Amino acid sequence: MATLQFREAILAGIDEEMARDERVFIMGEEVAEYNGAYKVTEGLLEKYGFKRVIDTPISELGFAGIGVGAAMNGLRPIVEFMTFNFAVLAADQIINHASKARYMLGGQLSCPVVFRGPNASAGQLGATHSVAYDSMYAHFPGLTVIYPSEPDDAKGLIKSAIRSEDPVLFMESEQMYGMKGEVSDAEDYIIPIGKAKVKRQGDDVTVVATGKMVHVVKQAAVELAKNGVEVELIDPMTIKPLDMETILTSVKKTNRCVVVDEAHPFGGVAAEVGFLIQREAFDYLDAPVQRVTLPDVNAPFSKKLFDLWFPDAKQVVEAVNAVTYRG
Amino acid sequence: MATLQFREAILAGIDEEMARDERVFIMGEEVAEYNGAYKVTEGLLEKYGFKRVIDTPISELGFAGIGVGAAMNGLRPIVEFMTFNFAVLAADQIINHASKARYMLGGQLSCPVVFRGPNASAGQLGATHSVAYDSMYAHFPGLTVIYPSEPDDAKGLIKSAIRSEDPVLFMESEQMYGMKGEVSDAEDYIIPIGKAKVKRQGDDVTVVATGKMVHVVKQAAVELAKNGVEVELIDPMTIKPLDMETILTSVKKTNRCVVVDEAHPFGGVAAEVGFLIQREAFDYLDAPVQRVTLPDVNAPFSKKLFDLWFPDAKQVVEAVNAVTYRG
Amino acid sequence: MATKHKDIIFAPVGIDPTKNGKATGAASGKQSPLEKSVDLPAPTAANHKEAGLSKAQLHTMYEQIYLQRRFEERAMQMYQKGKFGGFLHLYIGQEAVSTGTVHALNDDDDIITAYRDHGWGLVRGVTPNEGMAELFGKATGCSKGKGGSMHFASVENHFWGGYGIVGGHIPIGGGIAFANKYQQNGRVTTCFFGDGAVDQGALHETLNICQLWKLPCIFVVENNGYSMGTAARRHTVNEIHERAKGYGMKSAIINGMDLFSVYKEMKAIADDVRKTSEPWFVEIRTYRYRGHSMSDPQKYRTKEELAEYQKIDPLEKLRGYLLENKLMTEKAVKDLEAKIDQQVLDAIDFAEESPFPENEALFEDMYAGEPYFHDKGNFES
Amino acid sequence: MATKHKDIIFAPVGIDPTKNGKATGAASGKQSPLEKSVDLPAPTAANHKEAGLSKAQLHTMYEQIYLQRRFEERAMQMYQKGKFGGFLHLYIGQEAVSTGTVHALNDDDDIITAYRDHGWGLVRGVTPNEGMAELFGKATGCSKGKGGSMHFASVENHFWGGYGIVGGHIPIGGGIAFANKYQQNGRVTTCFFGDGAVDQGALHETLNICQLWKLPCIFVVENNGYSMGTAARRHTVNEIHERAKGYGMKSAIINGMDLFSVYKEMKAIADDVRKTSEPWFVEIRTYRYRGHSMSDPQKYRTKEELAEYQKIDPLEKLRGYLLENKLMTEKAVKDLEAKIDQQVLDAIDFAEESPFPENEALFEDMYAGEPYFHDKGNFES
Ligand SMILES: Cc1ncc(C[n+]2csc(CCOP(=O)(O)OP(=O)(O)O)c2C)c(N)n1
Ligand SMILES: Cc1ncc(C[n+]2csc(CCOP(=O)(O)OP(=O)(O)O)c2C)c(N)n1
Ligand SMILES: [Mg+2]
Ligand SMILES: [Mg+2]
Repeated sequence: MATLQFREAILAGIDEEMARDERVFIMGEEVAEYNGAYKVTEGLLEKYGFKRVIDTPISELGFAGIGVGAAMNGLRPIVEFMTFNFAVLAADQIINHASKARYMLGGQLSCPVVFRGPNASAGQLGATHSVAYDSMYAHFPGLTVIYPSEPDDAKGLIKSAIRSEDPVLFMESEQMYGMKGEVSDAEDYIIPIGKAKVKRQGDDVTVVATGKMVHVVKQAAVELAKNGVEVELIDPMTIKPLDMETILTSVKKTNRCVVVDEAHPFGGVAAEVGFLIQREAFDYLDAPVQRVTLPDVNAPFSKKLFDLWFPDAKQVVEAVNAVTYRG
Repeated sequence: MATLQFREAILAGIDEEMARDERVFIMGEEVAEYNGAYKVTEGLLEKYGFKRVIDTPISELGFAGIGVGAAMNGLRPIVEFMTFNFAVLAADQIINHASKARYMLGGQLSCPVVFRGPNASAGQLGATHSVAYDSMYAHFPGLTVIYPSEPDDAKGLIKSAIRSEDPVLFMESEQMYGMKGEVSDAEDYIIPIGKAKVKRQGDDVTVVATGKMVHVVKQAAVELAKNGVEVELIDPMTIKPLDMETILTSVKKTNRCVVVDEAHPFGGVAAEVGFLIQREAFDYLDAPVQRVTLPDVNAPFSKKLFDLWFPDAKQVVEAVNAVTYRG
Repeated sequence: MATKHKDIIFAPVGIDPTKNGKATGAASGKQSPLEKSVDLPAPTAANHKEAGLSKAQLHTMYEQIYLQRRFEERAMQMYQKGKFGGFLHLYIGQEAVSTGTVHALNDDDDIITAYRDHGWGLVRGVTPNEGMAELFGKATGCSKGKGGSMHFASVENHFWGGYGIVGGHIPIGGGIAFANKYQQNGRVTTCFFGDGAVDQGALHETLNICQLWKLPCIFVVENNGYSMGTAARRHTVNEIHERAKGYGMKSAIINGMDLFSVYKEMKAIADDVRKTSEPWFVEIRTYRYRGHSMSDPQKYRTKEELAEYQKIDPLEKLRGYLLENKLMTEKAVKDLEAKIDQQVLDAIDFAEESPFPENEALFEDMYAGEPYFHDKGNFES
Repeated sequence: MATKHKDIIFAPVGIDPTKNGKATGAASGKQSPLEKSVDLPAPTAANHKEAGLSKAQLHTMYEQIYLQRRFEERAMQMYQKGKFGGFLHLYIGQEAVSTGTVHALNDDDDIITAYRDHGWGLVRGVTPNEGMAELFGKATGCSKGKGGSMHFASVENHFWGGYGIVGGHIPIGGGIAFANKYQQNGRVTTCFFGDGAVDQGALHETLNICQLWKLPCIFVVENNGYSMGTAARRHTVNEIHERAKGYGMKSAIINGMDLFSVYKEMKAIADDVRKTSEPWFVEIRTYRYRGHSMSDPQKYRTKEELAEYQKIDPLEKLRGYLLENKLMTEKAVKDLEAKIDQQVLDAIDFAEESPFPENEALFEDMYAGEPYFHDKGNFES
């Protein structure tokens, strides 16, 4: 096991896939000569040259579409968005083209493109730089959405994403890029898309979380354990396909569930998971499923308001207290 | 009461507001000389002239942004998208600007713009012309989303939308434009945003639906009534603000609920409503909330596949049977 | 107030003088309604030899033009009979563009276009049977009935399909060219779109990137004078081909009613692209005879304008040319036409008799890899 | 394979010769790294009289330039001290653009810009106190601490703010101009953005519409040579001001390091817009001295390039001009500078001492009308 930063783990996965498959290339704003706005692509230019590591203009719609076309025509593009907030400009290519072209043409082509970059908030950047887009894209048929929380998962999953025959959105977190973790150094380490991991075992309550929220829940779990409440923490890792089986197995054991989601409440991952749990495990539930999300308010800049806005361990503890009828 | 087509009801509302307020204008592709791709703006050019009824190039991002800027600077734009599928190209203006500018600038400006046009499927138009976008936009703070199902509601609500001080998405249905209904001819007929209507009373099961789905449910309700199951049909009319109070009151009476939604399942309105019901009325539920949605598949062209794909009364009946533990 | 807004006009006004208001001051400018539609550049090849075409090629071209025309005329009848729904955008009048281009290109050069795609499909690998079956939504359609009129394609023949989001396929065309350059396979990509698509931001982004990266792609505006009901001069400024200037991109303007010109110019451009790997921006002026789709009252144009174009109809012109120059006998023309007529009738029978897709097909072709459908269980129950 | 891809380069390569590879064939072209950054057009006004500026105006201008400079230098210190987080994009070096422009415009003409907005705010209604407090995220900030560095604004003074989505505010600028024309209030809108934003589709759509509709708007590229770490020639083709050609739009190129030129040219252009209601596309060439934001290692440029610009620093130049031409005494300059120095220090104190927003503020300013927050109850519990 090597200790890698989150960004290094993603980089390692990309590097391995580029070495393995000449068709893989990466493009995006500042990915080449600048070595990546957040240094995820550091060193790739030097290693693979200007053909395969390509700086783009600030033309999200244009270069996303070039990625889609290149994928249709035999390549394996990795398209980096500086953040998924900017990918909103490319939404037409993701929603109307990458996810639909194959079906519309009756399977005549495929579109193995990876769109990746930081998702959700990165601190005091204000309203237009802080939104979680995983649930939005998960809504649309044909898109795979991955949102890992730890370096090891990130490495194994980015490799799967690049090998996928279909369009994948791979979401990262700017705030987690520097976070270190043990990463398997098994040769060609692959984590299959669509399998959740139980990140902590516990009998009292199931908590579901992805990305940064996994770490918020871990904090809360420590608190809760002090009071004798053992959290079972499930990290789906892939928002879509969503591994409801693992979640339901846990809920059927704990009979209680909280979903923690760094999105706004309306129709986010928490709503979907919560809905499915009540439908599939109704008779097992000892309390309604609760969720912890952002409020239905844009991201404020001010540190004080930001901290209020951002989901924290205290809110998780409260939600767990609610489903366990404590406190 | 006058009998109006759905399109005529919207037109009447727009017309009244344009007559009332010189700041109101309408722009979009083919709205002026062509009288509207679906004739919703018929006659407005003749009445209000080229200043206030404006044909745009096919530049959804550009003209949506011009609407946003004009709204900030004192006007009341109505921006027509030929369908909300094309508004994906303008998503940056809706999501990153219209809904956020006011907050980011600490309330220094407001953005009273109405984006409107047909939403969801319009028959055999294939994958890129058939998506329901109401839940997607409802996810984002600051956006009001209206999706009426009947001419009377449409008229009263479009007027409220135009008078709103904040950005509103007003969604229509191409397949319903010709549908006739009684429309109040009360002077200045206004329906407040955010209030659901009980469209049918019943004691056995609550069914929540908006837009076209209201009519699918009505059909199903007739079937069900034959078997002695009385549906209480709730039409929220505005997806956001969502009138959970009316829904919960009904569910607490019927103890069962089905949500019918012309969106794909993941994170759609049905997920949100279902989640909230289980959370707020857990002890009242005699069965888990069920939903009827599109499958997680793109819209097919072929009539046969399309009919399979589209939610129908039979599915609603089955879902009601499930929550009432029948058949 | 009432007086004031007489003076302000935003979008330029249309052709019907009774509705126009007075286009004065800021709103005036180019007012001739026919300006963009009729203002064809001169043909650049006086005869087929000058264009570099053989007699055999001319025969094939006539067959193709006739097929496109007849196929669509019949498709329209079928639509009116209610055989299928949705949109039906006819290419009739523009066939010289598809026909000339496809001959100017190598068979493995790539073509992508918008939703007005029947002609393109028929000249590039979609058989009449597959095309008609697609319109009917049958499993035997070129896109298995999943795409319909707007999504003809024959990817194995390098026709990447029709796309329904105006401008959406423009960057995809750039991406196809990108992959060709990356793979150094020498293929040239051609990306066709309407004058309406010129106003989409996607065009600008793609042109800049393709010029910057030297992608071997020809971007072609089929300027047929109208974007739905809006005359080109009412939706886009300047002459369209002049957009290239902003990017320092090579450009051309071609008479799209003249088959020989299209062939000759597109061949020269494709040769240049193959040699230099530099992109081009080309405006081909042409005209559509039918409405935008089937429900278009066509009040935005005059019968006279339409008639003017029909005088130089590419089908009639080629037929006349072939007969006058004794490149084909009257009988040979008749036989060919009869053969195609029958082929199209057979295609209708084929479409009629073909099965609709099986129910399972709803869930097929979504994924190239392992399929996943969220909450599918709920749907099946 | 390994040999092949040496030959293919997509994006033009950068300035560091050790990394460049060989830019040959298709990838070559303009290779001088300084081309876009340094290639300033000649100043168009030799002195303040030629520019049409009074002595009093010069004094105000100096005060404003000095304020912008000093404010940002201090802001940087505060950022480094950890007084606030997020991005901090400094305008230092570009102040002649904001200062010249704001004097060329009427006070009720409209200004909108991107996230590099401190200078614009300070010349158009944001007080140093309000600005510094905004950076600190305090309730007394110009945007109540909700926007931060990227969202300075003073809407009552017709400064519509800074916006963080590159290119996103360009159509909004067009919309402000639209409303001005609609209301016939004679106001001119100016919309500023960086060279990087030139590549966004929003620009193309907006230019076409504004030219078509004759909207009274000046679109100004502040070309400071770089989009983050990417030199202009590496992200955009051709000379930027030439983009106007594609739209037949009036255009200009201005030396943005020269205050007098900016003032004189922008005034002439604003006058033209006021008279004709026709839009302009203007490229002002300038330079930023600091990194893109605070974490930029700036490997993409040489110290020599930076030094070349600093030689013609607008602040130094104006100070020199004032002294040389005896328009201000050494003492008056010193006093003025001391006054501003103090004002900025006071602003820091003001920001420090100001309260953070109340918790309730989180839910304020979302709606102009009745507020609605989905599932707020859950959040409060
Ligand atoms: C993004 C988008 N906006 C609007 C439409 C609706 N629409 C379909 S075709 C069309 C006109 C396009 O005209 P043009 O590009 O000139 O092509 P033509 O129909 O003349 O071939 C419009 C507005 C669409 N399909 N996509
Ligand atoms: C749509 C979008 N894409 C990317 C970014 C990230 N980003 C912020 S500033 C910037 C560079 C812009 O450069 P330029 O327009 O030249 O302005 P300058 O910073 O030089 O003032 C980039 C890539 C963004 N904010 N928005
Ligand atoms: Mg056209
Ligand atoms: Mg710049």
